[in-house]
Amino acid sequence: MLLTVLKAIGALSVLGLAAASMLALAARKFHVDVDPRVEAIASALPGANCGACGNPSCFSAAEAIAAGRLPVTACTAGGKSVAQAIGALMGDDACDVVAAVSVRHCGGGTNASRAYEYGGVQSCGAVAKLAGGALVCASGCLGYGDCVRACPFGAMSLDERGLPVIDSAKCTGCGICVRECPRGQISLLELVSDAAPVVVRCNAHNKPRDRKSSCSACCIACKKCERECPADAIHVIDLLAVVDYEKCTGCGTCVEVCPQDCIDLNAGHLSVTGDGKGKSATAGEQALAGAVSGD
Amino acid sequence: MKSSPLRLIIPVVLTCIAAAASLAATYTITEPLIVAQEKAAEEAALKSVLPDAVTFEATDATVLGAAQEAAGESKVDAVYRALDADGQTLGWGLKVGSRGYSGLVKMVWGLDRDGKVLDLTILSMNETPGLGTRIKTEPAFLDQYKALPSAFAEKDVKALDMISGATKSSRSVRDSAVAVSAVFDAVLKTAGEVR
Amino acid sequence: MKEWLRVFKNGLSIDNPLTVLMIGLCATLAVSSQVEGSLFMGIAVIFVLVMSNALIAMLRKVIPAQVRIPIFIVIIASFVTVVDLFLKAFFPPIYAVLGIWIPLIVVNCIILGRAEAFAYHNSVWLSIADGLGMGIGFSFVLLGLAFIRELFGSGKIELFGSAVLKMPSGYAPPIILMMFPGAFILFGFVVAFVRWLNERSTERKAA
Amino acid sequence: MLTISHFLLLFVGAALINNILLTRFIGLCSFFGISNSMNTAFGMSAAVIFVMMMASTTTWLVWKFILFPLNIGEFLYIPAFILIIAALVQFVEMYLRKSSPALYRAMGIYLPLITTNCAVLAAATEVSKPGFFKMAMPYSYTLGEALVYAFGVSVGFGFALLTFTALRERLDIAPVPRVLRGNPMSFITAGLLSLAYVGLAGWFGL
Repeated sequence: MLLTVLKAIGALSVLGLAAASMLALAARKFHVDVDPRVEAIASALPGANCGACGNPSCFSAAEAIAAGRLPVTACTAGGKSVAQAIGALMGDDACDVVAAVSVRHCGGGTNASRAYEYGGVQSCGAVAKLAGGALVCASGCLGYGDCVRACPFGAMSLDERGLPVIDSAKCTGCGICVRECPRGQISLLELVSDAAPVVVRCNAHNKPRDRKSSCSACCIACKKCERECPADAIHVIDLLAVVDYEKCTGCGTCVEVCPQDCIDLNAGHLSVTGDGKGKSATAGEQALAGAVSGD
Repeated sequence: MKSSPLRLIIPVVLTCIAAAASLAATYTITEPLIVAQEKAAEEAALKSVLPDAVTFEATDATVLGAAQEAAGESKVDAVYRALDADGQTLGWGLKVGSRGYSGLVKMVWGLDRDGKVLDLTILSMNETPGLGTRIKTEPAFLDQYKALPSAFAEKDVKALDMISGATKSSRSVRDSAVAVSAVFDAVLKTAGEVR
Repeated sequence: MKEWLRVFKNGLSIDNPLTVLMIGLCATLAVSSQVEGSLFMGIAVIFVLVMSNALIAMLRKVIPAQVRIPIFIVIIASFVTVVDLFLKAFFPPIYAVLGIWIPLIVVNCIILGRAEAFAYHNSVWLSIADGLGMGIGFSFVLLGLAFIRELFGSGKIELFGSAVLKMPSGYAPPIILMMFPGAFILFGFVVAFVRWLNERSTERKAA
Repeated sequence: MLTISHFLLLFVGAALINNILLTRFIGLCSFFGISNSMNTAFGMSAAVIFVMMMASTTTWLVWKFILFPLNIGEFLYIPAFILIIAALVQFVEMYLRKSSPALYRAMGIYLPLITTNCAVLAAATEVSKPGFFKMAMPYSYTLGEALVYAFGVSVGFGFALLTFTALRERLDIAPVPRVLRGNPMSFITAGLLSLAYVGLAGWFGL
């Protein structure tokens, strides 16, 4: 009886000794002298590995920043707070960062008429390959949520009209949704400064007459907003109303005056006097706008 | 690593020693029980196959080795000599494992002194329930093997029919039977003389 | 005592079946074809979980962080071997059914997970509560699924040799439920059902 | 007996016919966790192949030269083998981090997951302690066979994992009823996939 106990103790402790000493030896010999700053920066970064800064993971981005290959403001997703934290770590004061937010230039969804019934793979990428998408309008939002799935920060969700609503509090402007959207290159989704109060909910460039037939919420280039705007911040260029965010004061006259109601609030910002009534603004956006202004 | 390596190694080795000690202790307590359990199970299986045998004597290694040699593909786990009340060789108990549809089919065969199949049971198998298991649930199939003549040869076994839809499983029983006949001819017939 | 109950309850909480299903999958799936086997499996997991949690909590000050994984694993492995030997000695038929799945309790994600997440940072008393809660939660899910699988899969539930519950005689049991693929598919629907139940209760609460 | 066809049979048997994930259902802990994107699945499969080969050889040696001769293997094999696997995984992780950070970033992060992976422990034990799986013929492996078997099992693991990941990625964009989205659907797909693998049973008499 005693013999088996001794043999067992002997065998297992030899094994334990071998394993532990191997680990201790390895810990010493293979000690990777990780630059402490890299770990500090890595912990400052959001850690979503979203790839917006071009690195596969936040850890590799931290290494690049610590080595000076990337600027302190490399992490677009992190925005100002992360940039300042890294700036403090790296010693130089971080320059002021223009935080960007993604906005949707389409008010179509259920308003847009459909070219054909589509029952295939539920992804915008797939439907866009089929004769340019299921909508008559060639630049409208297809509504199958590729951008919603791609957003690493969960800032986007599809509303009842099938259009992506962007929660600018969570959106870090990493731009993945713009890349993911098959209509991204015609900037259906666009990165604008997070101070942008109003958004034109259309980005069609064909003749207004054709547009009317394809969607009831489109911009018909009537130039009313251009005439009414006190800060001369909105112009109809190439048959489409475009907002110049440097001059725009966010007074909201264009929102009220537009006959098609296709200019409305960029959710979460209410320097606009109006109650953010824009008909095409979704319930979500209004609720959000209301919540932000605290009324 | 700032802390000296010893500080890391000692706790691991201590845990190993404690674990080994406790396990060795439990093993020594449970080991006899396990062996007893296995023996009892084996005995029960042999009893069910050789009802009127009183004691079972495991044959020595040479016989087992020769049996395994003769059995070829199938695996002979054990060969027992069945003795009646006054110690005469009554017959043989063979534990044979052969490859079925998915894994091992273990059977116990009871032969009398001149090689007549007294009885056989399937100890354990892993065949697909409902299909392969029919070799056990349908008694007709096994009864055929009981009807085999004494000192049956391979051709007698091949003459028996199989269960359709469970060819692989029924072939395992047939392989087992062939192995038993081979072992009997090669080893047991000669060793069967009165002790 | 109140703290003890809080920890125990959250081990047992309603979302535990979902989490348990996702992490303790290896054994749950294989063993749940029999109620009797699952019963013993549940008890074994509870025993190993509670004992290893208690021992690790007792030694947590002594175990250096860099080598904690090997030490945890040796402790859990020794308790599992105790169970293995115990079953082999006293319940051979059960051992025949559970056989390979007992040693695999060692790598069962729940136990190492609880040891690392909870036992290494809390007092012995609370670790026992957590172990008990998690163990019973695990067995609760395991038995529930074994009940469904055995009843519908083989038409009757055998407990210690006697058929405790029988389906009406004309019932032709679909064997697939007894095989592994059936278990997977059944799991899928069970998880969906539990999720649907949760949603309905949250909706009713919200409305 | 040691002909090429014997090894090939052993490999195919371990990889496809008795695929450890989808016919023996061992190692599912990480199967659902890892299979959400292809590159994670690739990383995990590579790590499993690497670790399983090393673990199986070490356990085979420990069983042959330490546990079996002293015949204390019967009760010591669980702690001994799992200790070897844990130590090996941690050692490989440190070595990789030092020698090639790129490979570490691609494969290294999955290594701690492998310690709690049932497949590695099951394969390591079956290779060394014969009869661990009651189903297969109790059969003691030579070192060469052990290596081929471990390679087969890990390739089978990787193969099952990759097919399942591909299915699951495709599922994310398929029109699935709301309540079945996500986990329940992947359970059901795994069930159907394992039906396909179970169909392979009985080939070559394995």
